[in-house]
Amino acid sequence: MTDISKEALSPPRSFLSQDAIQVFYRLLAALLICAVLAVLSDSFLSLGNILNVLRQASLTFFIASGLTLVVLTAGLDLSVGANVALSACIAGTVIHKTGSPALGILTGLACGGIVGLLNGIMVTALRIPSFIATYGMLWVLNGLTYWYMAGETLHGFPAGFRQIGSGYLFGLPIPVYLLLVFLGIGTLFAQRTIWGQEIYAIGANPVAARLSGIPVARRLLLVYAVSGTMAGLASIIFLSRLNSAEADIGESLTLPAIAAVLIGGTSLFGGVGTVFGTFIGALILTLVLNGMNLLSVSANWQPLVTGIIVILAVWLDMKTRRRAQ
Amino acid sequence: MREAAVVSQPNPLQRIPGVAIVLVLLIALFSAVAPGFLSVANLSNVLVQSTILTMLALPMTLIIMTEGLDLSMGAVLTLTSLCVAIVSLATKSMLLGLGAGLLVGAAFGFANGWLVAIIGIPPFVATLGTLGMAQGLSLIVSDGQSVVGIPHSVRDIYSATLLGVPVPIVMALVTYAAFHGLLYHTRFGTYIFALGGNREALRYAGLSPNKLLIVVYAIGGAMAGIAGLLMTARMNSGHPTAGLGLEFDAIAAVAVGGTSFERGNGWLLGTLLGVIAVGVLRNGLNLISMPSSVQVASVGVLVIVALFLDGLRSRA
Amino acid sequence: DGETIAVFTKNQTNPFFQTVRVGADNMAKALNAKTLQYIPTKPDSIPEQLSQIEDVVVKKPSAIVFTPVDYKAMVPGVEKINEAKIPVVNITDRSAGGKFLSFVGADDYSLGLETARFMLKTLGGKGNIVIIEGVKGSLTNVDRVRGFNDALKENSGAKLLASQPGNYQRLQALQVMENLMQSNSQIDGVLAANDAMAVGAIEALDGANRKAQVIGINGTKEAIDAIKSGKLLASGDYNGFAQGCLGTMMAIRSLRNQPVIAEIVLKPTVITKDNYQPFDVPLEQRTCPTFEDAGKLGAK
Amino acid sequence: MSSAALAIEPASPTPLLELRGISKEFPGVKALDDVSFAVFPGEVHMLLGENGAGKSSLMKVLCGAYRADAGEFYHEGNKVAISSTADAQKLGIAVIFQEFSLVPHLDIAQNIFLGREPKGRIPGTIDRRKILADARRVLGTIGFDIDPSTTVDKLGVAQQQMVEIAKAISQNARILVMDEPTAALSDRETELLFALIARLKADGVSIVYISHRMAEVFALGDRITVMRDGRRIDGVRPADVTPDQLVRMMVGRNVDMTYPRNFADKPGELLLEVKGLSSSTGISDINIEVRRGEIVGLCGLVGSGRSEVARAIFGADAVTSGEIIFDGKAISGEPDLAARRGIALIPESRKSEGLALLRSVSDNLVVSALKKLFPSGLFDQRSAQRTSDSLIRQLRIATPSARQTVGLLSGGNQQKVVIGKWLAAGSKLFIFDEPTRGIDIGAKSEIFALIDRLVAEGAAALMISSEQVEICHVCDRAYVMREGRIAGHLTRSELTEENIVRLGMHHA
Ligand SMILES: Nc1ncnc2c1ncn2[C@@H]1O[C@H](COP(=O)(O)OP(=O)(O)OP(=O)(O)O)[C@@H](O)[C@H]1O
Ligand SMILES: Nc1ncnc2c1ncn2[C@@H]1O[C@H](COP(=O)(O)OP(=O)(O)OP(=O)(O)O)[C@@H](O)[C@H]1O
Ligand SMILES: O[C@@H]1[C@@H](O)[C@H](O)OC[C@H]1O
Ligand SMILES: [Mg+2]
Ligand SMILES: [Mg+2]
Repeated sequence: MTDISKEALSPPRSFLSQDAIQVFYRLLAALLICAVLAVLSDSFLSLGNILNVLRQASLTFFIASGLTLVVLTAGLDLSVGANVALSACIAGTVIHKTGSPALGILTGLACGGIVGLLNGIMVTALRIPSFIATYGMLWVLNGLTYWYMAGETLHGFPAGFRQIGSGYLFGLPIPVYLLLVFLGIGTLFAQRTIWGQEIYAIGANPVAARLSGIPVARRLLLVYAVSGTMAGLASIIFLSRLNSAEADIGESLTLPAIAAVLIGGTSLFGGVGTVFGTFIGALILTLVLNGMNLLSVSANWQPLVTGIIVILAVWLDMKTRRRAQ
Repeated sequence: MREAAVVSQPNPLQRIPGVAIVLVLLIALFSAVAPGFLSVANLSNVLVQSTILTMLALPMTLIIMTEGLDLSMGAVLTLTSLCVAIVSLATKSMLLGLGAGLLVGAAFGFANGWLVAIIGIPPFVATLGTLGMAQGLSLIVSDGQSVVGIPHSVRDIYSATLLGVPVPIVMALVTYAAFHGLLYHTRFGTYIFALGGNREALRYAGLSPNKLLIVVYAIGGAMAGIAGLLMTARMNSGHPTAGLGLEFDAIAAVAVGGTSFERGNGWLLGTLLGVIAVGVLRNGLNLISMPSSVQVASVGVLVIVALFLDGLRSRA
Repeated sequence: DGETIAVFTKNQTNPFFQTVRVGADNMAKALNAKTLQYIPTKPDSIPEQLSQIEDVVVKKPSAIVFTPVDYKAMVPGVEKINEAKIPVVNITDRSAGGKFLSFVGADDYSLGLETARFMLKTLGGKGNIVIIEGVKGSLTNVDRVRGFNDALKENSGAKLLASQPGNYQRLQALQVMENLMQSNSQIDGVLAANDAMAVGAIEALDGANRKAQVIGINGTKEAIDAIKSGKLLASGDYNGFAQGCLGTMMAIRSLRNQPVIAEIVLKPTVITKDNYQPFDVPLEQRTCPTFEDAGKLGAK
Repeated sequence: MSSAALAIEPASPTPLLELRGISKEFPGVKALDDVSFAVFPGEVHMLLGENGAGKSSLMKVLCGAYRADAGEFYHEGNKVAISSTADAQKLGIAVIFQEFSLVPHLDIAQNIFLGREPKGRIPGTIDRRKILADARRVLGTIGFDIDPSTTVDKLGVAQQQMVEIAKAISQNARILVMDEPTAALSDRETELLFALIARLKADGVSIVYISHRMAEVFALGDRITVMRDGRRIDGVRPADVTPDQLVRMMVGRNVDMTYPRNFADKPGELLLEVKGLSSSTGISDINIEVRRGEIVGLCGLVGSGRSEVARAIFGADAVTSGEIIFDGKAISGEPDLAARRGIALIPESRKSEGLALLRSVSDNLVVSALKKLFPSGLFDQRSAQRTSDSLIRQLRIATPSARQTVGLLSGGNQQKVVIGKWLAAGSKLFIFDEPTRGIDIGAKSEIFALIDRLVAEGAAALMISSEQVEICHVCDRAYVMREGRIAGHLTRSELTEENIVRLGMHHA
């Protein structure tokens, strides 16, 4: 009797979960945008452009995938962009000084991870709301990076290292492979591990999660550290793709990453969302910019169009969610 | 956390957020080390510089109390500032400019409220979207250019004094008084607490939470309009990037001031102190010529320390 | 001796302004004065620079060397400085108003024009061209892009395919370039409004295994390196170092009642494979021009 | 069909309010199926039924919070529409909800008069003096002595319940609906409430009263309506039925209400030993022992600190001094450690502390057993569902499926989910804080049978309950608390309601 877990009696039922349905609708939205762009622009559907879109989406995705976990716990990490900048600058310096890309990559990941861990400590041990803790962190990191770089640019990295961001393997850009790998890992982690389940539970009700015996603080530390490490990974991709880094590269990365998470259907209130959704969110954002470039839409219109797309995407999501219930 | 069974009267000291302590410390520190910090001219500078942010942070407090957020405020301020510039340039009238700014600001605020309340889009997303739209419209109406040549009556708003007090400070004080009265002494203010604290309670009381929410966001937009006038007056021109990012400053000031992001607990005076603390910090560091990278980090440290102190005391 | 010069620049992130600051420090040291650097914590923030002006007016430095984050929006700030009777030199972006004892800058229009002309000459006056613009509405961008376009008009064989924003940002320029390559199978030339964007565009071209001539503006270290290695065709020399030196020099000279030059607009130099050597010197090792040089450097 | 509602005729022939043929369907659940229901002036009408029978749903339809799919409303014989809470208010209907509808950061007065604030002189403002005076008056009528300018977040559960009551009373309603009003009240407050009900009744106010406590049904009720599975089963008078008959009507089968226990002859080995425990929440010098095979009660008045003892043992509140020895080893730390070592806490507030309301029943049921069910660390949704399905059956949780969102279950079924999640975890010591709050009689006896089996198999339980009858029935022995300390210990033979009250009361 005490061991109900062993009494697995009823037959398994197959079903499409709510999450799967949402992801499906979101994919549909992305395809719709693709269809519109394909009609408007001849070059859109070329293989080259599609790979191009995927590669561009990958950078946003790397940052946004870690962020998704944070948002699933009802937190936010506003420091991801600043983290990318600092990690890139430090990793770049290490590669310049030691000539070893491997060491540089490790440093970049470690730097990102440590920043994430510090965020986690502020949120758990110091009990500062994540929004504020990471906003404070954002400025501390900016200050550090500005001081460290003193207005310089790091540039010129070994060709081998640069393959990570710009190279191809069997006709596909390497970042696209990385994207697939991390999409897989992220999805497996969130959906198919008990840690993932615990993260959802924490987001849905942190008090209940703690009283259910979940080590909330440890899981939060993990989640912020992962988010930081993914920012570190993004910094490496950035570095090797752009062959250079400077202090201000992070500023323009944060809001798109958050937007990707939200367009992807992850709720800021925690407990709801998927990593795959975030991938599609990143894809939609990238498609929109790609489309505007292809169609030579004036720069003035770009923020307006992006803003409308963000609202439309989330609105569509909610419509379908209601119907699906 | 957990409610205690025994009713304890709130200790007034406990309500002082960490920022009040930090503010006092900062003032003491800079009085000692920064020559000229305590001069009337300098203090008046700090206050005048804080007025625009005050006008955003006060309505932001109300919005955050409804468990909402307005990320579009900086961009809307930018747009309204441009509207003030363009309309006052065309009509030679400061008041028409202000009217245009107010109208556009309130329209955006209304749109935010509509998206959040009626359409049901989470505030963060809705206002992230309108942020893009306001920013885009700013670029479109100005074609990315500054708008100059506006009438002197606009610029005078920023530099004039009333009984020796700079007009922006007067405006900020009036705004504060209005918000204080609104939140703590009117029915509407009571409902704002309920919007964040227990929306169902409002519904059962026969009130429409949606309408109330729209009004709260619209107030935010309208205040961005008034702040837009000050911004234009301050720059004596309109500029398509002038206010970008100010929303985060406002949110930080609100949080530092002790307003929580959950369950409708807000404190207006704390917000004011938060705004001033940021102002004092920047000013003081400038006066002692702190390297700029330290200044960058210091704002982050301020935010973290103030919230940390808050957390410490709420646990005690 | 011992004057304090407050130096205002736009941000801490753009390498260009670092060269300005180093130049200013260099000159101040040489003349036995000292500098105080004022930089907005948020890059290019208008309200913050206005506040910094208000703060500095209280502090009353001997003189100010001033780059407005926006040439129009900062006019009321300049007027405050004027009211406080602090002598001020304008550098880099020419302020739309206020009284300055001197202006030191480069001519963005000519820079755009000359670098674009150089590229078109290399291309034989024809080809498919794209422009990657900087931040909309900034003075430097408006003038540079105007220069680019005027050069294109001089060459009827050149065709402008697109003019898209990269906001002076490397990543944005890279992605814009990647996207433009999709819709345009043949791109012969890229006119980027600064070096960071030019280098971003080069990375995009490399990534797609395509070739095009690229030019940038500023003459930063990475641009010089790229010119050396043949990836970048040319960069317009914006010479922040000299701007910083000369701005500070004029401020100090006026304090010492020495004659100043009211306007120095540095002659546009197009840095290419053939003339990069003098620019290939680390910042710290550069020396400020003398007052005598100043007259020669300026176009006016 | 409508005539069925009038099966038993009260004194006045025209009902004050009548609902006819009400149906309400939620996805997968027919919450109300052609229900008719009538309230007559000045009566106390008891509404009974199992968890999930549709009682709360019916009341929500009645007060306009839910809109019925089908059905009609008659007010004093006239057809009316109730499509919003405002409509209901106009008809003089006020409700004390099962879920609290208070605003935490407003004071008691503002909460009581939310939406009906007395106007101040300046338009839009509130007459502060009047609102406080009015509130004081209302609080006086229910005998609740508290400063109305206290903010609600400072109040305990019982006090909040009293404010809810004051709020409903202040509307001068003609029909007052109370959905399990005493679930969170102590005896003293319950008595106050009963006196109030008597007074209201005398004034001609009708009261609809939902409760799972049999004693209340017979003490208060003039008429009884029983519901089962969304349908109205019958209407009776208390005088005409026995408790057993009522239960059979509710549950559709016989239920043993004496909660039989198989008391062990001699207690097992020591499982939990609490020595001189004090915590940051105000309990001090607590000494408690629990042996395997025992159910130990923890009694006392509301506010005596029972929950705090439970939380401290579980690691949820910081321990300031003392020792907790579990299964031979000292334990100190966060709840996850306690849970890993085999302690389970069924907390007092299911909504805020027990459940992730937006997640599924299945997610909630397995959350504490993840490590146990999936030792590899890899989670499998199907096997989690199988475990949940079996728990759902055992605890008779009324839900369309394991995938239902738990927040959509009825109150009592939610409580069952909270208990269920610790069954899956295979814990050794179960700390129950008000485990049967809001649970129907059938389920209650099932839960006690379950606890009995658990301890018979070598587990142990520490049980907090405000229902002293329950403690007396099921516990081997009990500790009684007073003002944050253990005031005494009662063995099985000493365990009577009298003794509990005597020990728990403040000394004069
Ligand atoms: N909003 C809703 N959405 C979906 N199902 C609901 C909703 N509200 C109630 N239900 C379902 O309707 C049924 C009746 O619920 P109701 O709350 O009326 O039960 P109850 O009789 O009050 O039970 P309890 O004694 O446990 O409070 C339950 O199965 C419940 O899960
Ligand atoms: N008379 C008193 N004086 C001071 N503190 C008290 C008094 N009575 C109780 N407390 C404190 O109030 C808190 C009691 O909280 P709580 O209401 O949860 O207790 P409980 O016994 O679990 O009651 P409940 O049945 O409501 O759960 C404890 O911190 C306790 O120490
Ligand atoms: O690239 C620089 C640009 O960012 C700034 O605005 O002006 C100087 C330029 O060279
Ligand atoms: Mg119910
Ligand atoms: Mg309790």
